[in-house]
Amino acid sequence: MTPLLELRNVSKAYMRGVFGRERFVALQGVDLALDEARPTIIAIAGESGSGKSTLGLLVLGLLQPTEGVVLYRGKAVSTLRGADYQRFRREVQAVFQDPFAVFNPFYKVDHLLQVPIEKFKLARSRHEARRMMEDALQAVGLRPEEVLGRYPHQLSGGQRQRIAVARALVLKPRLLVADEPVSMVDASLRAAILESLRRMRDEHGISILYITHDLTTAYHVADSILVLYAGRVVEAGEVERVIRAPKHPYTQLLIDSIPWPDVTQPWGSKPLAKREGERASVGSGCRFAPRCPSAMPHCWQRVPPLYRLAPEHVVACYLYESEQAAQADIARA
Amino acid sequence: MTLQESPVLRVRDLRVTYYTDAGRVTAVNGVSFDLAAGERLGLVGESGCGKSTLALALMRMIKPPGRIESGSAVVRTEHGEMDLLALDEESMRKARLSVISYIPQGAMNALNPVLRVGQQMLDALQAHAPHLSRAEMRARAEAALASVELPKDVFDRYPHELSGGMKQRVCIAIGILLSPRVIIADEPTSALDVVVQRQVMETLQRVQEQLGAALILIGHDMGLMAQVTHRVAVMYAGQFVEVSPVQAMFTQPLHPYTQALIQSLPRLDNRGVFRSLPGVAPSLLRLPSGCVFHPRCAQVMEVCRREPPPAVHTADARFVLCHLYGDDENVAPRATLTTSPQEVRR
Amino acid sequence: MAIALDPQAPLIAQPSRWTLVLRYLRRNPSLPLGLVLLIFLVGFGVIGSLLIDTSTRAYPLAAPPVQPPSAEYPLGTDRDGRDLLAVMVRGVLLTGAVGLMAGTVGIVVGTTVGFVAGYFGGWVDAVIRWLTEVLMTIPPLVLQVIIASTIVDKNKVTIFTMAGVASVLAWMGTARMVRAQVLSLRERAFVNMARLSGMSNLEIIFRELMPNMLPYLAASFVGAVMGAIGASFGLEALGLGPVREPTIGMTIRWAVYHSAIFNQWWWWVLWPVLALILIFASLALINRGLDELANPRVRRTE
Amino acid sequence: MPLAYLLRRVAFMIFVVWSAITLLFFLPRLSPINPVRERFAELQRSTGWAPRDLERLVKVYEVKFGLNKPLHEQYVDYMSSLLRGDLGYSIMRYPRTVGDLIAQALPWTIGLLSVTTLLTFGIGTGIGALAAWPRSPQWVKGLVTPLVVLAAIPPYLLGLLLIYFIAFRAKLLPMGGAYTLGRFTGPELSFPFLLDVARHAILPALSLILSTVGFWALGMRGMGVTVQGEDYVTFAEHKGLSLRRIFYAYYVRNAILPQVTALALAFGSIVSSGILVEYLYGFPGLGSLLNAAILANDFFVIYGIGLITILAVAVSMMVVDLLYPLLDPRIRYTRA
Amino acid sequence: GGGAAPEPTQPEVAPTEALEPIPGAPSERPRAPVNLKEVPRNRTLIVNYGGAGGQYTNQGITNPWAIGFNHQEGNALLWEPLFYYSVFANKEIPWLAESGEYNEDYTELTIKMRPGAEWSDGVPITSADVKYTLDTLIENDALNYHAQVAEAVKEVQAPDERTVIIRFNKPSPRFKFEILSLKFDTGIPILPKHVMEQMYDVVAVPGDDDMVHSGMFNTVQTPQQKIFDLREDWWGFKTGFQKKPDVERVLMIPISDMTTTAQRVVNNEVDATLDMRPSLIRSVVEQNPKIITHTGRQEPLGYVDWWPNSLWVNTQLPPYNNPDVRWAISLALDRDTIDRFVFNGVKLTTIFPYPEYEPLKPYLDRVRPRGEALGAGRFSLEESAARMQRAGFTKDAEGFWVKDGQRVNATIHGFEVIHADIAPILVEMLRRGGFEASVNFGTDAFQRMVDGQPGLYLYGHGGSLIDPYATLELYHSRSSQPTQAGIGGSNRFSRYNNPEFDRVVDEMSVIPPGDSRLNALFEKAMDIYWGEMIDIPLIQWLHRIPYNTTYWTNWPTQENPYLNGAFWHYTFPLLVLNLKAAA
Ligand SMILES: Nc1ncnc2c1ncn2[C@@H]1O[C@H](COP(=O)(O)OP(=O)(O)OP(=O)(O)O)[C@@H](O)[C@H]1O
Ligand SMILES: Nc1ncnc2c1ncn2[C@@H]1O[C@H](COP(=O)(O)OP(=O)(O)OP(=O)(O)O)[C@@H](O)[C@H]1O
Ligand SMILES: [Mg+2]
Ligand SMILES: [Mg+2]
Repeated sequence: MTPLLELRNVSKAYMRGVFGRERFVALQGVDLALDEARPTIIAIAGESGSGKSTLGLLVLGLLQPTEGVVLYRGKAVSTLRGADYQRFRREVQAVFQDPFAVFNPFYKVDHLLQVPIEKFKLARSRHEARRMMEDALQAVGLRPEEVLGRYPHQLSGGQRQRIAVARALVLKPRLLVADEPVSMVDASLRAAILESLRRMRDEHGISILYITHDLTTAYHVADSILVLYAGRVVEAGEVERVIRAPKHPYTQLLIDSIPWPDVTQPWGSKPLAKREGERASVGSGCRFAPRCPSAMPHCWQRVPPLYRLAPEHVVACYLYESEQAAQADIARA
Repeated sequence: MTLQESPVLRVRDLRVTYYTDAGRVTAVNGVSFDLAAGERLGLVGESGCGKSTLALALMRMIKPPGRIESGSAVVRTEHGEMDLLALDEESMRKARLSVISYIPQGAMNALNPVLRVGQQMLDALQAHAPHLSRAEMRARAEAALASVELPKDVFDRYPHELSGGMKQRVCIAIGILLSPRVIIADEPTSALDVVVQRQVMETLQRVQEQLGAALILIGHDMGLMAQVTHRVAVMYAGQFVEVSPVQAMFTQPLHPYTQALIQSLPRLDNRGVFRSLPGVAPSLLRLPSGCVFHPRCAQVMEVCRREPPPAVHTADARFVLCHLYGDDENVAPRATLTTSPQEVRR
Repeated sequence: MAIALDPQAPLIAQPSRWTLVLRYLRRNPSLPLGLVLLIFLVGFGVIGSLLIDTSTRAYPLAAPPVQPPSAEYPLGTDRDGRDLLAVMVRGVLLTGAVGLMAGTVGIVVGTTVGFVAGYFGGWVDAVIRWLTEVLMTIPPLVLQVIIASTIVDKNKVTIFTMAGVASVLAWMGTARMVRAQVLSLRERAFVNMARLSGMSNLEIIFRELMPNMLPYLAASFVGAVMGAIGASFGLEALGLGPVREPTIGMTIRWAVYHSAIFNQWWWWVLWPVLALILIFASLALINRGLDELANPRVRRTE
Repeated sequence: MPLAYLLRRVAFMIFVVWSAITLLFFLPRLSPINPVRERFAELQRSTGWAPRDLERLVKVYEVKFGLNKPLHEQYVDYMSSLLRGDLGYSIMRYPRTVGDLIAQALPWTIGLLSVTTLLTFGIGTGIGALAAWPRSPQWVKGLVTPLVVLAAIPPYLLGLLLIYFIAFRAKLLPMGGAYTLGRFTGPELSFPFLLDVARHAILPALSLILSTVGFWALGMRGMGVTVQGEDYVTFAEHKGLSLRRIFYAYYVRNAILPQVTALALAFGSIVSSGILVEYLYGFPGLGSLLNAAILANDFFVIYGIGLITILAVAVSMMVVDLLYPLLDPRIRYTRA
Repeated sequence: GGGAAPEPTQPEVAPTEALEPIPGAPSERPRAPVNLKEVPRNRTLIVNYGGAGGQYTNQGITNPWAIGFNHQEGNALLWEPLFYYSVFANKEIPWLAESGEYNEDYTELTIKMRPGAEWSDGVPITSADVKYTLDTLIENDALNYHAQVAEAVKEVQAPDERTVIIRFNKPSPRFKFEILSLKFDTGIPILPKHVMEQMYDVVAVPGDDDMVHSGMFNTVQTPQQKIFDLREDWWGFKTGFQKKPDVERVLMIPISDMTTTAQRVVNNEVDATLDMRPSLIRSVVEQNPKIITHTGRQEPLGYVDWWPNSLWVNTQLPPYNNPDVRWAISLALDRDTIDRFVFNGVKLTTIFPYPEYEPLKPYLDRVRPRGEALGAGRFSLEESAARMQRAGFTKDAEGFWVKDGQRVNATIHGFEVIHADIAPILVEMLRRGGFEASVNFGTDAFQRMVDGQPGLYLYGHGGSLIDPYATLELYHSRSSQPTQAGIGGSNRFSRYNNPEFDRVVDEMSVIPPGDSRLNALFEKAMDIYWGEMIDIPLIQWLHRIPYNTTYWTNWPTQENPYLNGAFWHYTFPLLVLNLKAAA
């Protein structure tokens, strides 16, 4: 059966520089598949600039891949027309990373919720629409009468972010791209919001691409995780395995660097390598090589393929060359 | 942790109000605290409780319809003391970035899209250290970029060519550019991955320690607070409800809100369990009577509904705003703590 | 786990719509001022037309020539014996109409075209860009003169045809600017958000992007109206306007022809100039008063 | 700059120029006016020049100007002579060539109008920016309205008023012309001459400035308002930058972008924008020439000036397009 | 200087070589500034005149035969005729000719040339130049006066250097006056044979500043100004024919705007200028006591020009082909109102297509009662309505005349610069009379008149000065063309066609002015003119020219009427010779 969402060898290059001369590859050869029958929360983790948001935009059809194809229900997103397109729009939603920019400064914040309700005819009456908005706002811990009717610049960052999440709750899509949805709310609310995301999956069968660099929350809310480094998947798999026993040196570094809310636990045991000019020096090899404590000579020559360590765990590192080489595709496993 | 005798920043009874269509929003409601040189103070609290407003008030950057209603914020510099809230415009301008700097929340839009990153850094240097030569300025800017782990070429890039995290780091680099006495970092790392977070925080710490500057770290990430700060102030509805040394905060939170916060932290050992505080923060437009937290408080008492809680300063230099702790400085907590005290190593 | 709202939390009443409008006007006094001026002008024209028989008094031979203002002719008369009060009543309406028609056409066409070009890009953009650039490169006066001169029967030249000619070229500047703005606006995240919310391209253009350009559009509109009035003056100066109609432009034209300034018939120059000043002042004030609507961030304290 | 883009843009410009010239060629020919006959008629009226068989003469001259040929042949002729740089003969001043007439008028127009356009742009944009700048004093904020109101007065009338009060009554400046006639027989490169020209240029320049500065101010104010309150402006304040620097680099710099486009256009259209003022002050520029050509239905001069304007606008628009990404790095050539 | 730079002779340009560069055609590249001598202001006559859009468009076209030559913008100072004629002095002033005598039956004219006259390059002016001038006019059909001269002249002989004999095809009693004398805007100057013969095409060579000429000035011309400097070596001074005038320089500057021009006059920047509207001249006179006019400082502040204006009618175009309609229009016009509104109460309306000049007065006085009896110049809306009804018109709901569902298109075509003061008044009066009138001042007004598209147009009559023939000739059917076919020659807009009228005119053509046989013929012609209302006579044209006496005196005035004051006429040199520098 066709997966809900499928990414086949997707790459994205940006043109950079004033004259668009510099080609910058933000994402390279990513494969991914999501089944509708098995609603999943996939965490996309990685350092900043590793291409997480780019991946999200590609899934949303807001960017066109330079290579490869993004399929929604078996059809390439870029070619969707008419009813298919409407359906795609309705079913694939997002919480964007920057809660400041998603608001049109001209409108009061209500606009963000009103429009989809109106466009997707989610409510039969204005009263009902209002009701839905209020419910969703309350679900993310906002007081409707306090935030509605205000302009975005009059709200705090966390308030705005929560409105964006509330919007997703109203819409109940099939697939939600949540790009750092809770980066600006406090711990207690964060728990509550993540809880409601998880309930979306459980109660409404919504799959979620949870883009974050906060591995603790990823660990708590996601089923599986995809770790990106410089535009490439370095490790992916079931969240329990990856977080508990990270295999890729970068994932290990990441997990090691989590600031645990525990004064007794020191922050990071591994040293941080300098990254000065790293990109330039990589050439054709593994992008992490310059920082990798266990880099080997051939790491600099060729990009390591994905090796399958377990049915639900792949890693792109020559350290595991001995293991069975997997087809670079976790989805078709 | 060595705290010097006289604080580098002394804030007293700071009040900020926004005059909105719906009414007056008292975003900062009588906040007082001291900050020692070299100290790192965490500032946590529910979103919208007034953290950024407090920071902006210290920067004197509250814009209409907001207004600083009262208070003082005295900074001690080598040239003596100055009350930020009483300075004239020009002196305040000079004080910004060189005496007190602010790394904004949502750094995404804080950079001018049409100027190169480097230029925006040079601008800052030009404004405060015009005696430097161009080469020196450039060297300093590049050093600052390097200290936040940004490659050199960022200097010549435009903001839109950077990822969110990179932009945030640029803002941090700008914030430490002039070695200020007080650095306010408003969720500086919320957009950063943990590795970079660590790097950035280490940098911030390093710079701050070198300068002997005080750091106010605003954020939600209790983990970060635990790892970075000396003291944590918990803010609720415009007020400081608790200020405690970080160990004490995590091991023996006093205020019921703090307790709830600590409890909702995710742990590695109980995956998939979310614990959060029920209810919604009060509207700053109409604060509840008595203690602002009472509607959500698990240990609410009759007095809480009626009377505002007393400010309690405990012997171990903690501060709490709660009826549970009497009004005498030396009174021991009346209530039992939900987490049992632990031995703290720091 | 739901986050329940505290039932005891007091409800906050949003002020009513009218209160908000009133507060807005109080914060932005130039808006009501501009509106009052505009209403005054329209009222002057409309009520004036009811009280005075402009169909004769605004035309020659209705009064003795060159009378300074007096009780009988409150604004005086001109050399051809028009009663200037009647002329102003009719002129304000006619010129206002020409300006508004041409300005509106210009801004509507310009905005639409600019948005379409900027938003859709591709060949639509290419064609529009070609068309606007071509039309923009040709000196407007030349085009207008040529167009106007092809209207053979000058009897048929009405203020409508004049407004038409004036508006033919009023839209390109707006179109180009709007396009440039759209190019930068459409990269904003809220456009993506709107698309996710099921908005069609057209809706994104009109509901998301357009409002953000209001200050520019308002300025553009004021500019377009002025431009149109200016263009109509140009046509009238070349004898390509409705020569007999007492528009403000023709009135000034006649005053200039008869050297009213030099002859010190000040009233003949003063009133039309005053009328123009009031028209534009009201537009400029309204434009200014809309700032806050366009960019809520500029809002000042109560 | 990618060569491919540059070439594309140049090709587009040439295409635009060609289209505009074509349009300009055909439009006047759609009008029922026969310029030769109108020219002769005008000669008759003004001088009593009166050959008996006018119609035959009209035919002869139509042949001389090529106006007797089918339209498409005229078009081919015209285009091919254009390519040779030959603008043909002026009808109203036959046997003078259009090229000569333009060569004579162009320096005046460039001198007067480029200076005033720049001045107006500077003043208008400056005032507009200040008017939208929250920290400006109240009176500066209110300055735009009177400027707009000034723009409301038709330039022609404004010019007359200036002449009347400043030149005629106060006798401060000359009433018109480009230099003191009789004192100088023609343009020369000498200090007294330049000084004289400058004195003569003040009033026309002033009328132009006063009647257009409001538009610039209005446009800039509009953009300034939208930039206001952007986070980067706020952050610049956080950085403690001087107000001056914030004003220029973070506020004006961002708000001015659309104005730059407008400036390019204004440069292109200086000929037609100056037409009335040049005419009123008897300033010997392209505007006066164009005015005369329009009055005389002199196709070929209109084409010639049209061509200059078309080239000017097309080139300046191209330059703006090419430079815009430098001003606004967010816009990239690849999508232009 | 000197005309010695002959253009190489070139073959005639074939019409097919259109737009090819003309060999030897002038170039107008900016020249090095000419260093002229300093002339003090009180020796400089500054006149503000002409141009288009504030600059001259014909500077350097000094060849009188070149297309675009305009004698009005100063070039009259360069060229000389055989005779001048001053209408106010009512006398012929022999110039290059010493005398010119007709034979008995006006078929032969013998001209004696003035000895000592020479061209600016020193070549003597002889009978050969006159013969050349006339012969070329006969041969070259691109030239002004070609038709008139070719029709009249059989042969020109120059038996010796000083004698010219012109033989005519039929009696031509007016040839000397109409063609060979310069007055107002008519007549021909004599051109230098030796220079003209070198030109490859006499209508294409502009001449430029160094054109060889005979007049007493040299010129330097730019689009901004035309400078004329007195020639010390002019033949008239050398021979003692004329005394050196006080005027050493004439500076002519183009008009951009009449009000500004008025201000220049008031400020003494300018000594004289184009004629002005009534109120403007009054303001000018009021604002500077040094300024006078033909009538001093009293109304009407001007003199009658030779150009009375009518509301011309296209007599071929329905409904204007019906004399009743033409009469109805005339009856709907209230001449008193025109005088009051347009002319500040000065009576300028007329029933004649003639200027009321001294030589014409006897003729006009003779027919005046006939015109008045017929109702010319009368204002009566009832009579007008009666005429319209007789023509089959009825009034519609809005009070406009209609016939067959068609209103009368009474758009008046005219020229804004000169008719904008009267046209709106006429329109209003016509509308009151039931004609749907408006104005058309389009740039193509002239073209439309030429094409005969409009029914009504305002224009003058460049006709009679000394006897009634010339004006009547304007209505001769030989200049009448069918509508759409354009028109004939100068000032001929009439499309009137009446064999009986033609016969009268033809008969007059061979009778010399002053002959009493003209009287009866004139009466007959005017009976037809008024009876048919060929055009609707409206106003005498007044030249209200301000003369500034700050620097110059002895302007031609009522008291001293040696000339008409229009310096733009061919008689400009006569004015210059008479002006006296103010003390
Ligand atoms: N429009 C663009 N033009 C050029 N480069 C871009 C553009 N958008 C993103 N990039 C670059 O692509 C890379 C990936 O960006 P992306 O926004 O996907 O990162 P991210 O993983 O979401 O980072 P963060 O966690 O900081 O948000 C970055 O290096 C960024 O600089
Ligand atoms: N310009 C403004 N006008 C009106 N109200 C405002 C304005 N700015 C902030 N507020 C209100 O003031 C309160 C405090 O806002 P502030 O930005 O200080 O919160 P915060 O603690 O920083 O929250 P977060 O953690 O989400 O950033 C909020 O309720 C907010 O809605
Ligand atoms: Mg991102
Ligand atoms: Mg905040």
